[in-house]
Amino acid sequence: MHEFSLARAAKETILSLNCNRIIVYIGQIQQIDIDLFKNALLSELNGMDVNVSFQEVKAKFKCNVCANEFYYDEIDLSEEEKEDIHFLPESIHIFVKCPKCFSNDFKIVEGRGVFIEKCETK
Amino acid sequence: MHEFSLARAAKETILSLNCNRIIVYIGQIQQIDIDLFKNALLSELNGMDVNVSFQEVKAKFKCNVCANEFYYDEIDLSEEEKEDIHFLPESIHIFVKCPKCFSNDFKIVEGRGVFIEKCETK
Amino acid sequence: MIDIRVEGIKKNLENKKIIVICGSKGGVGKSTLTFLLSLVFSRFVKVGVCDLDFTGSSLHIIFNSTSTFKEEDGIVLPEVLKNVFLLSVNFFSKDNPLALRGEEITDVFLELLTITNWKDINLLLFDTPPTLTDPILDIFRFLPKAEFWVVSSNSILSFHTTLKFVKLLKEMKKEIPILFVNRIFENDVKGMDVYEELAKNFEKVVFVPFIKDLESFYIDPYKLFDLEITLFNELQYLFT
Amino acid sequence: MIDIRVEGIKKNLENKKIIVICGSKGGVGKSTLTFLLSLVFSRFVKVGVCDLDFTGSSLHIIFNSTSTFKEEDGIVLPEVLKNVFLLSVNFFSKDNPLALRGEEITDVFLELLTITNWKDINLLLFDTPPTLTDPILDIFRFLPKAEFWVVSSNSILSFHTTLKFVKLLKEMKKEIPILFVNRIFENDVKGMDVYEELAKNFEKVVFVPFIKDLESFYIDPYKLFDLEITLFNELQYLFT
Ligand SMILES: Nc1ncnc2c1ncn2[C@@H]1O[C@H](COP(=O)(O)OP(=O)(O)O)[C@@H](O)[C@H]1O
Ligand SMILES: Nc1ncnc2c1ncn2[C@@H]1O[C@H](COP(=O)(O)OP(=O)(O)O)[C@@H](O)[C@H]1O
Ligand SMILES: [Mg+2]
Ligand SMILES: [Mg+2]
Ligand SMILES: [Mg+2]
Ligand SMILES: [Mg+2]
Ligand code: NI
Ligand code: NI
Ligand SMILES: [Zn+2]
Ligand SMILES: [Zn+2]
Repeated sequence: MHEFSLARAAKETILSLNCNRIIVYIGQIQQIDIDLFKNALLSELNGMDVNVSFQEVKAKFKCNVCANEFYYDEIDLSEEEKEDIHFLPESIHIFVKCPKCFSNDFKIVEGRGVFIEKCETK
Repeated sequence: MHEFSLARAAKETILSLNCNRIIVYIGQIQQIDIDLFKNALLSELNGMDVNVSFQEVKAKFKCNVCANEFYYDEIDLSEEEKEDIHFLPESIHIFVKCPKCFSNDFKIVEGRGVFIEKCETK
Repeated sequence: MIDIRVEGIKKNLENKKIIVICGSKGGVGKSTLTFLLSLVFSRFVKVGVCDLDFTGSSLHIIFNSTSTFKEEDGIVLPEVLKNVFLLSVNFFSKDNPLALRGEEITDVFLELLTITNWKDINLLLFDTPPTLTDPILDIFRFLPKAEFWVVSSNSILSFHTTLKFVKLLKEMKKEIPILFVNRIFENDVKGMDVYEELAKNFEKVVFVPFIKDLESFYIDPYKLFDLEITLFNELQYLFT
Repeated sequence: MIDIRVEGIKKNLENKKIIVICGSKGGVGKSTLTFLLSLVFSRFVKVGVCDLDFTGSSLHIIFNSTSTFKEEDGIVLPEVLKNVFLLSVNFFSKDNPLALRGEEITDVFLELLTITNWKDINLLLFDTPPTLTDPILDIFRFLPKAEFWVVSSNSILSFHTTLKFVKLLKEMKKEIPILFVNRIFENDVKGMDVYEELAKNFEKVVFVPFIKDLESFYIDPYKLFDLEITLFNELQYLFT
């Protein structure tokens, strides 16, 4: 439920943007409870004149050693590992290796955290 | 004249590529003596069946703090500073600050080193 | 695309006093000083202690804290001593090695400071890793109002390395009120030109004595107050 | 776009023996061990010593070398002691502070190893910075055949931090023939479970004695051989 903290950070960001339409991109790797997050954010924004839409972004990795690309959906993680990654996506380096060269030196190219895109300014 | 070392590295790279047309991109920030480098590389490649063309890449920076972009051509450097940067482009962080926010935490976005593009395979 | 954490941190840390315990040389006692300062300051105020040495955390060992945290309304930090609340990557990584590239260090930094619920903690001590890389640049970037308390051991290598770091802090017009000279080595070095050059950048220099068997106090840190050393009085005066 | 330095380094370092002096804790004596090993090994072979602690270089101070280099056919390294050749970022950055983000560390690493003319140097000692970040990951990536000689001080914090690092090295199936336990602290710690767990990963453990006023030997390192310590014999045996 650190989703509430994230929702507050999103709210602060939206306040700083001064616009009335935004898209919230939610990285898959963090396995955020999207309904929880949505509700938390919408209640934070209560009364504000801003249209928010949500979009999940698939997580993609690229190995720094062999350049192999792979996806969150392809890897096996236990519930406990998922839980650690939920809090701190970088913990993934503890549990996951590049399927091709077995290095844990890979980059999270997409789908890490929560980002906001500003669409229309007031 | 560490241009000779760079030329040897370029040659090793070309050997590993096994192709007959390449482009060598030379980053502006290193202020490489391009004629010297060209001659050194062409003599290293002596007898090899490969067509080489050269292209300089203007150096561009982006501030990590304020996102301001700026260019090598806009900054003032003494001869001694240029010399240090010639050897080690990262020395630029000692001499240069973002013209907008005065941070030395900026990124060399383009025009740092020597890169090769492979055009036609044998 | 805008990273929500930048504004999140601004909000989370507004009105908090931030002291960065730093020094670019390793093993000079940054973590030890963070520990000692939290011990003293926690008499007066709730202290949050934040271990930014993500790949070489020490504070969970010093504070003897293997606790994982509770995730309620954000990450709730364990109270490792009365009035001392610890944030450590080790709570997430357990005792597994965690190698991180610079960009990932920045991500961990932003993430932890966003998801932590600081509640009524008003003083934050940030323990930092050695080297002059991403963690320090991130502090410059995201915590512009932080104060820097610099630690050096009484060795030539440390004085030289610290001097370089201090030049950078001064260039960046940072507050550097205090230098701690940690007397890890028996004999202070002779020919202290480099020490003089270093010290003149500070309003105050605090000498930290070598504390015999310091690590045996981790299980009961309050026993340190029984030692007859003036250090604790001096540290107490640093609290304002 | 292909970075020419990757193949450049491969060629430059082929047939050279590479020993990485490492340990993720700071201030445990990595640079000191690099120095002592170069002193001993240079009796037998030309030794290249490479300071990878780019933002906190020590070796130019230890070897007392402010020399800039000559750029002839590549960067020609100064001979800082008979048969010891030093590569330090300080030759370029002088005594200015140099703060680098991780990606830049990688660039400096690749650049220096590409432009240096190693000539007939066949043994390379790499001194590394603390933390488990880009420099170590770059060594894994670009120097796959390197051997890792691990250094820890005789402290609890160091044993714990080093143990994590060693777990990573083992996971990566790296050669870790030797652990140096550097007795910087007067008393070895009690309750050495963590030491036992650490040591069992190594074929050989070498204890390094505390050397009084070590830093005063920088001006004439050979005088160290006059001290009556068996360490130098032990180090000599490590040369194969
Ligand atoms: N004043 C002191 N007295 C005794 N031991 C000390 C003192 N300061 C530091 N130490 C010891 O020195 C080592 C390095 O200290 P540490 O706080 O880990 O440094 P850093 O965080 O700068 O790397 C640790 O083993 C610590 O217990
Ligand atoms: N065996 C030793 N005897 C005396 N002093 C030592 C010894 N090993 C290290 N030191 C001192 O300890 C400090 C840290 O050593 P250093 O080699 O710089 O560690 P690192 O490179 O791991 O950061 C230096 O001031 C050094 O002179
Ligand atoms: Mg968990
Ligand atoms: Mg010069
Ligand atoms: Mg520490
Ligand atoms: Mg060192
Ligand atoms: Ni949660
Ligand atoms: Ni040159
Ligand atoms: Zn791979
Ligand atoms: Zn800027």
